[in-house]
Order: sequence, then C-alpha cells, then structure tokens
Amino acid sequence: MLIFYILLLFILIAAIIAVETKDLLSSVICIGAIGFGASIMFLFLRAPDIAITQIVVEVLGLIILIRATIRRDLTFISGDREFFGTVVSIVIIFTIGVAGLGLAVFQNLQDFGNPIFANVPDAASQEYISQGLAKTGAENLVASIILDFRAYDTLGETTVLFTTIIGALVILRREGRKTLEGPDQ
Amino acid sequence: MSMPLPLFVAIPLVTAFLMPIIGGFGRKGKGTATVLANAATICLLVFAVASVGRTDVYLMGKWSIPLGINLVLDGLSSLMLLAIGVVSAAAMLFGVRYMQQYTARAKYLSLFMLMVAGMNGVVLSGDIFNLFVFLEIASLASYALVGFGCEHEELEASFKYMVLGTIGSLFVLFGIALVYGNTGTLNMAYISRAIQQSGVNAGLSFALALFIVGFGLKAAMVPFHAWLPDAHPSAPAPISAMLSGVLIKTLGVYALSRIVFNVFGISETVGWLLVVLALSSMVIGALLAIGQWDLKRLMAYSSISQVGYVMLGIGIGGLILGRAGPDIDSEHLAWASLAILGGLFHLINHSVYKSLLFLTSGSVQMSTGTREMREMGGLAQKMPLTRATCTVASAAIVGIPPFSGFWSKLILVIASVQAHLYWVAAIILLVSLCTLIMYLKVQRHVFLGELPENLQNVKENTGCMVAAMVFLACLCVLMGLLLVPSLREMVLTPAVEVLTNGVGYSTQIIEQAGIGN
Amino acid sequence: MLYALCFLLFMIGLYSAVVKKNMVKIVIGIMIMEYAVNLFLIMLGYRLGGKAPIVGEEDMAGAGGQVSDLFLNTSVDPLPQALVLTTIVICLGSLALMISICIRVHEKYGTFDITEIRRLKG
Amino acid sequence: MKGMTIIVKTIAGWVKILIFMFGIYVVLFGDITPGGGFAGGVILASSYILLMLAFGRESVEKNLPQALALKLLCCGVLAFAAIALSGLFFGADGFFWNYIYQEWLAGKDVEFLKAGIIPLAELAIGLAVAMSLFLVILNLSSFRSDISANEKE
Repeated sequence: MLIFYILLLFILIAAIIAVETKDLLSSVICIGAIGFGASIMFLFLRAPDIAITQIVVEVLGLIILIRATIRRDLTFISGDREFFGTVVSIVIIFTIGVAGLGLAVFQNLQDFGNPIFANVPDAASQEYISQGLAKTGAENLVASIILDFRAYDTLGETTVLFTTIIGALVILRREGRKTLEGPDQ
Repeated sequence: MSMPLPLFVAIPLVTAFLMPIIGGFGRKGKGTATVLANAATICLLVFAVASVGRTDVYLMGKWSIPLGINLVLDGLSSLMLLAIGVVSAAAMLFGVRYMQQYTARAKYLSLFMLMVAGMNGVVLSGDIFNLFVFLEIASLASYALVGFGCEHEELEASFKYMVLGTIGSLFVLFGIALVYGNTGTLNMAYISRAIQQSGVNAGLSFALALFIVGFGLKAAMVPFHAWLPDAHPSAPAPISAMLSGVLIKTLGVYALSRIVFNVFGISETVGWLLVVLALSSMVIGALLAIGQWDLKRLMAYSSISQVGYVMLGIGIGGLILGRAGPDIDSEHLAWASLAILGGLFHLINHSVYKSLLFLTSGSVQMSTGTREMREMGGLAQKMPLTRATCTVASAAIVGIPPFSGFWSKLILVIASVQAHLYWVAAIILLVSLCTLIMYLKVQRHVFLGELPENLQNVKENTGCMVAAMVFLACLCVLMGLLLVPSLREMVLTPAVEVLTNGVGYSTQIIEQAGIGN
Repeated sequence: MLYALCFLLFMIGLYSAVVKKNMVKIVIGIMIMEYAVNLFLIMLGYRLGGKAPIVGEEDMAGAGGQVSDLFLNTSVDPLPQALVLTTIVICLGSLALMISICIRVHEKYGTFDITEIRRLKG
Repeated sequence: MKGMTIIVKTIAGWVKILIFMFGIYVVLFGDITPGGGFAGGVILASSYILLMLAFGRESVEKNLPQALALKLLCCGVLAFAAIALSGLFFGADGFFWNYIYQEWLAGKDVEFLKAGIIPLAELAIGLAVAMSLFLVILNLSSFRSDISANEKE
C-alpha cells in the first residue's frame, strides 16, 4: 500500500514542478519523471503490458516534446494568461465544487484493492478471466481483450494513430495553398 | 435479414486507408481518389436511407454483451446517420472543385472519410468506451482539417480548438472511468440497468456533470463556446459545413442526449440545466452574431444559437419527463414528445441549411477571394445561383413559412407554451428576430447594393459546387414534408420514442441482443 | 484517498492547460491530465496481492484452457488495462498532432506565447 | 548535420539490430507475454529513430523513404481492417469474428497461430504503429532543420 502513496506523491511533486518551473526543458524532463513514475506504478499495480507500453511511449513522447522545445528562442515564457472570462471561472467553480463535495465522489467506489468486478455478479471481467483463454486461445488476457473481445476498440485506436499521422503530415506540409492557381483564374 | 451495421464504419475507414496509396500515383491517382471518396459518401447515404425505420443490435465478433461491443441502430441513430449521409455527400461533392486551391488533396479526402467514420461510429456505438474512441477519431480529424490551410489564423484556431476539444474528451474519459468504477461495466445498456438498481450516488452524479461539461465543450454550448467562432470559419468551406452541420450535433448533442436520457435517466434538475444552457447559447450566440462582419464568422455564431434551439427542444422534453417521473400520463408524454420532436426536427433542418449556408459562403469566397462583408456587394447579378440557394437557406433558418425552419420553430414554441414556459416561447421569438436581422444583413451586404470596382469580373462557380448547393437547397424546401404523418412515423417518431423511452433503453437492448444470439 | 490524489493530479493538469500562456505548458498540462486518467483506471482494477492477468502454466486447471480457482480469485481486472492501452495510444497521437501544430504556430508567429498569438478577434 | 561521432555510430549500428530483434519478438509473442503489437511497434520505430539520431536524417531516409513508409502504414491498417472484414465472409456475418480460432483451432494443440486472428492482428498493428511513429518523428525533425536552414539564409 505504502509504495503507491510514495509513487503517487512523487508523481504529484513532479507534476507541480513541471507546471510551475520557468525553463521549458526542465518541465519536459519532469514530464518524463511523471511518465516513468507512472510506469513503475503500473508495474506494482500488476499491469506489465501497460508498464512496457508506458515506457516506450514515454521515450517517444519525450523525443517529440524535446524536438519542440530545444533550440527555440523564447523558451522562458512563463506566467499566467490574464483571466479570460468564463473558462477560468468555470475551472475555479469546478475546483470549489469538488472541494465542497469532499471525497464523497470517491467514497462510493469500492475500497482500493477491492475491484468492482469482483462484487458485480455479471461483470464482463469475471468472464474474461475465467473463460478468456478457453474462448480465444491467448494466455495474455489483455491481448485477448484488446484483439478479440474488444477488437473493435483497437481498430478505432489504430485509426486514431493513422488520423494523427495524416493530420501531422497535413499540418507540417510546406505550402497550404497552391500559389499558381489563384481562385480568380 | 439484419443489416451489416459495421459497414457504416468499415466503408469510410477502408476508403480513408486507401487514399494515401491511391493518391501517390500522380494526377490520375488523385482523380481516382476523388471519385472513390464521392462514391463512398453516396454509398453511405444510400445505406442510411435504407436504415430508416429499422432497429437492430449487432454483436461485434459474435460476443454476447457485455463481453463484446455491440452496435445499436434505433430511430435516433438512423436519424443522425441520415443527417451525416446527406451533409457529407453534399460537402464531398462541393469539395471536388473547391479543394483544388489547396495542396495535399489525397490527405484531405482521407481525413474527411475518417471524420465521417468517426461520426458514424459514435452514432452506432452501444458501448461507452467505444463511443469515446470514435469521438476521438472524429475530433482529431477535425482538428487537423481546421488547420488545413496552414495559415496564421487557421493554425491558431486549430490549436485553440484542439486544446479545448482534448480537455473535453478527457472530461468524458474521466467520467467513463468513474462510471466503470461504480457499475463495473462499460456497456451502455448494462450501465443503465445498474444505475436503475442502485440509484444515482455522488460519484455517478459527478460523472454526469463531467459528461455534460465534456460533451458541452464538443457541442459549443455557451459557457464552452470559445473555440467555435474561430474554428469553423478557419476550415475550408466543405469542412465548415461538416463541422457546423453535423459534427457538433453528433459529438455534442447526440452523445449528450444519449447519455443523459438513455443511460442515466432524465431528472428535473438535468432538464433545467439543459434548458438554461440552451437558452444562454441561443441568446448569446445570436447577439454576438449580429455584430460580425466576417461572413463565415457570422454563420459560426449563428450555429451556436441554432444548436441552442436543438438543445432547448430536448431539454424541455426532458424537463417534462423528469417532472412527471416514471409513471407519466399520456398527456404529458405527448407534450414531451412534441418538444423533443421539435428539437430533433430542428437538428436535421439545421444540419441541411447551415451546411448549405457554409457552402454558399465558400462559393462567394472562392469567387471574390474575401470573407469580409464590407468589401462585397451586388453579387446578385454575378452569382445568381449562389444567391438563390443562399436566399433559400436564409429563409429556412429565419423561419419563413413554407420552409423547414418555420415548422421546427413553431413546434418548439407550441411545446414551450404547453410546458407553461411562456418566457421561453418569447425568447424563441426574440432570437428568431435576431436571426432575421443577421441574415438580412448578409443579403444586404453580400448580394445587394453596389458592386465594388475590384469585383467587376467575378464569375459564378459551376459544376460540382453548384450541384451540391442546389441539392441541399431542394432538400431545404422539401424538408417540411417530413412532418407529413406517414414520413414522420418513419423518420422522426422512432427517434423521439428513443428519447422518451428513457432508461427503457436498457431492457430493450439486452432483450434484442439476447435474440441476436 | 489514492483516488482523490489521482483527481488532484487531474486538476493540476487542468490548471496548467487553462491558465498557462506558454503553448508547451498547455500541452504538458493536457499530458498530466492523461496520466491521471490512466492511473485512475488502472487503480480501479487493482486487487490487493493480485496477479497480473496472464495465465501461466501453474494457473491452468485441466485441458481446454480452464483456469484454476486460485487464479480466478487473485487476478487483477484485465478490462481497465485494455482500456488504458487504448487511451495511451490516443494520447500519444494527440500529443504528436498538438506538437505539430505548436511547431507550425511557432514558425508562423515566432513565439510560444498564446497571448501574443491573437490574430483572431474575441 | 551528418550524425554524431564514430563511437556513437558504431554502437548504434550494433544496438539497432538488438532493438529491432526485440521489437519483432515483442510483436510476435504478444498473445503469450506482456507487450504486443503496439509496444513492439513503438520499439521498432525507436530503432529507426536511434539510427536517425546517430547517422542523420538523410541516411535513414535513403534506407526507408517517406513515401514507402506511408504506403506501409496504409498497408498495416488495411491489413487490420481486412482481418476484421474477413470475419464477415468466413464466419457468417461476424465483424471481427475470430474464425481462425473458433472454427479451426479451438481445443487443438498447435504451436503456431495459437490464438487465431490475435497474432495476425498484432503483426498488422505492429507494422502500422512502427511506420506511423517513424513518420511523425521524421517529419517533426525535418521541419525544424528546414526552418533553421531558412533562418541562416
């Protein structure tokens, strides 16, 4: 139990530093710290698939972020936007609301370490655990879920990746409009 | 024989995946890609028309729910599929000519099809996490499309849209996590059943609040509207038509009403919340629109106001339903149905005429090279077809009797009077007046008045663009026919029944899925 | 309590995304929100002293892929793990797209300061 | 920028093979061990990114041109969609129906393709993910170097 508190506190501190530090590069590195903390936490939470994926994604994400920040001038812009009306006030109301609700929101959840699926008679997860191997032939139950029971989600996930790649290629192309053929000709 | 529902998603997806390959073969490849994409959208439209009046539950991978994911086709889904089909076919046709001024056509087509696939997936999904995944596909494609021109304003708008949109998505995701933590399932029918059994606790109501904020951000309802007036004008015209016409309704209004009505069950508080959000959207959107001089920006603000109408109808219906509780008498049920009918009818009307308005604005922009209304004028003689279609659409959106907008607004007024909300009826009329003012302004400054010097040799656009506009204009005129009883029974009434049925959704789906096994 | 700390992480991300004026900070805020949701989902499925949801040799009970009762009662919930796998990919995708937009905006405007990027009125 | 020093280049040349093999291992055994198509795909992509950092962008682009990478990406996602759609034809109207396992392999003791469509889908996803991330990083980095070239002029 204690290990989760320690890791989560580590993540929270890293998050606060990442948000508040002036130097962009150090805040990007703090993001890396959050990612690796999260990855260790996934490992302790018995999710090795997620831990592996989180680590490799973290490495790539850091490369992408560092690409964006390094060697750009004016990386020291800090401070807050002026309160632009509604959005900020909504956030404040939201925070106050949550503080007012206290922990009531999370009190109805099962206690930590006692997952909901064990207490719901017809939860899908029980079926996955007891029948997953027999019904799909995959020992890794997570693989059996993402590629068989809920493969449609994974199709969506791959499509998301495809979308962002095409989107990034579109955004990063040299010329948006054709220069030769103006609209008037 | 049941319809292969996955094809609604699979056809646009496969088309989108093929586009970069085909587009790699030079000019000829691009032509083929364009034809293929048009064929795909028309095919989807035909499928959507064929799906009207059916109900179906499709089990993915033959796994019974809640093990697998199910697709649900009911009245509301087929109404949305119809709207998506009509608008995407028209916008795609319009884009054939219009998008020639941009580079990277194949990627545009790919993103367009991905957006359509995402919206179809959202509409058909019966699983809450799956709904989120497809919502992300549609949103990510739209972020990229808003920045398609790669100019200063477009990138800025795209960034703003992307930040707010992603925050909205994450709110929805957190809500889904809370729902999973409380009910132990992701299937919407099973969630609904679990909520009925255990009642709504603090965690679930917080999840509901998160859903309202998240989907409200997608629907650009008023406290969350900041991105829309930037994003919609910045996109290329066919994309603006898609965004204003169907995207905000599918990702926002449809998803919200599905969650609020069918999963959580409507209550009076939520009904009031929806009505207040809707009224503020209507009023603020309309007031801000009047002051605009940018043609597309005016239309974007008007979209905010019009989505308010849609939410108002649904909200009043929910209010009546929530007040009466589960044992509602037939009279109240009739009023609630009338209000929801008005909202949904306005939804489909608005998707047709607002996309038409954006297409005409694209046509004007393509011919004149500007969107600033003060630099235009007198285009009526030069561009007669654009002018005619724009007038039809304006008349429809303002609500001049024979056109479709009039009927939906009339129904909304009657419904709000029946619900004893007289001030709401007054606001509807007032906002209609504002709408009239802004579209008179469009007519006055764009099509009437003096023709400026630099626009003397403006030419009317031809071919595909005009065909798309005329198609939508005809629909605008004919839409009123949807209220003829036999058509209404087929298209609108099943959709209304889905919402008035409320949490009865769960037993129905579980039963149908059981038969499907 | 752990759940509430997760939500605190979510709020820190939201604060950064809404209030900061540096575009990269906004992106970082959104990433923090994503981590918070992922952690929250995985925590929901954790079982004290649980096992990873991978069926090993010792967990089999007879042929035909039946698993032992011990495994049934100690395995953690595999479903949130599948969901998080999907959300991680979605987050990586949106990060890539967001950073591309940031880089492009930086090229056009020469700054990451969102308050100076104000071509669009209101 | 023509890459880094000779030490880095030599080590990267050796390490890339290991990373590549590891990536393929993770992709292929996703149904038995932790990992899978996505994690493996990212590892494959990172082997190319290591090459890009060590040898410079041009040499990598010679190895795997962008147009080819885009086509391979499309092939990957199309293959996944085809696996999904094939269920419609082989299994009587079942999108994503795991027909290979359910109809042919269930209960049998086989070594290869034990879990039906799952390993096939892992392969398709691995290809798509590797290519897409490779493309993103390549484009992001090339965009930056183009700008700095412009600024120098």
